[in-house]
Amino acid sequence: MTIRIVEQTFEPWSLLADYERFELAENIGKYGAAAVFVGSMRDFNLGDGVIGMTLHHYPGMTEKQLAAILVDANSRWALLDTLVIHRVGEVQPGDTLVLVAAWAEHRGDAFDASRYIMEALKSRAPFWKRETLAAGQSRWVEKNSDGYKV
Amino acid sequence: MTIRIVEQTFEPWSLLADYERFELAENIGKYGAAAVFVGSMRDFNLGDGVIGMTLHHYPGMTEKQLAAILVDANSRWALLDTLVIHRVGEVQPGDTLVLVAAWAEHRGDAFDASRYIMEALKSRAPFWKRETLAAGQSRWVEKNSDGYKV
Amino acid sequence: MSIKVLYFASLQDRVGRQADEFVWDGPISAGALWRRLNPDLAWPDNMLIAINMDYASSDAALNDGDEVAFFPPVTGG
Amino acid sequence: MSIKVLYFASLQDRVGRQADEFVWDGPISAGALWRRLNPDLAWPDNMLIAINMDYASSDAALNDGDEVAFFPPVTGG
Repeated sequence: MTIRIVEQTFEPWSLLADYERFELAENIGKYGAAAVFVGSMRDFNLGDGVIGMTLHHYPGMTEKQLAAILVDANSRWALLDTLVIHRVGEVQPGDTLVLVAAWAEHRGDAFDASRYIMEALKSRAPFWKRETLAAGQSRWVEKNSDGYKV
Repeated sequence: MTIRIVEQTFEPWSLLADYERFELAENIGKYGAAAVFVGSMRDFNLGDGVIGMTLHHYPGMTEKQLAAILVDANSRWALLDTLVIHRVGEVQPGDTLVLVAAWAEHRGDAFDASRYIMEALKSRAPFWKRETLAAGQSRWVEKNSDGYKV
Repeated sequence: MSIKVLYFASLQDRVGRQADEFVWDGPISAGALWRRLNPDLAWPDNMLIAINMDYASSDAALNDGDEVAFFPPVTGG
Repeated sequence: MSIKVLYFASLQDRVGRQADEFVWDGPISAGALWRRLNPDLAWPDNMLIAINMDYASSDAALNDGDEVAFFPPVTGG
């Protein structure tokens, strides 16, 4: 169970490769399923071009809430490991904002848990986005989409 | 929309990094969500140690069914790209068996599609597993789990 | 008419062959083809049938040049 | 008693401060604390409250040394 808040650009796929190599070495052959979600910054939102974003958070509470979410997920599904990495600070379109991964023996658990963690993060983890629009002004993102509709 | 049947070990994460770099370059900033599933060979099944496996398939039909599954998924959700890679031949515990990925603007579509593709693959794509047990004998895997229960 | 018949996985072991070439005059269904080629075998539980690489039912009619495959439930992924 | 108060995101802009230090005698709820510190502001729609980094309701009672945070709906991920 790993949580990281990072201030620099990160490449999710090489990070996952390293994570499996160093953190899951003892579990190779044990997990049959890894379900992963990667959220990236888009260059448009609500009909406007977006050229940059600042991700704010509440240091301490963010980590505490993410840990509680992973504890919840581990109590609900049979998981071998869970990982959440979230970016903060100045981000550019295309940058990875969030990585969620769940490893399990069976795919149902991994799928359920990765989605649960992501939705819980969206509703409970104290992060806030401030977008800089192509037109020059900036604005707070008011609320997240619910994840179940387009 | 990409389908590959591969006979050699593949590393799913570096493959995803390359895929995004070369196939999704034009979509950077367009997709906000990537949902990925990686299935690996476990070293036990149905209470028995498993030391190896042979993955058989029906060349031609496998690709045709996978393509139909991806067309289905693309008709049901708003997706920017989909990828399925499946291993065949001799595999070892820990080897990646399958990689499914879906890219979308929004996470609901990516999550739904990746799970749908994986479940459809499990029920419709003509692959068959033959396990070699630690005790020496080998056996055909009779049926897949349903993916929604442990 | 000429029909290419394929067997996969445990069904290949059971039948003892990988493939058959079937030459026949007149209408025949996929199920009747199976029984004709394997008269000594019971109908396998849960057997799946494909005609030209699409799933088909046992009463689907065959045409000249079709490729018919018989196999057990799939177990990929 | 002494309470540390934090504001985040759009609420920080609205309040015009990042933090307050509140010293007080006797019982007070998180909601009453907000109104006392920001008497000229309407109660923000959908405002979230945390006490010691756990979510809390506006009628939750505060204790000496608590850290209280006020912020808008979260938008991470």
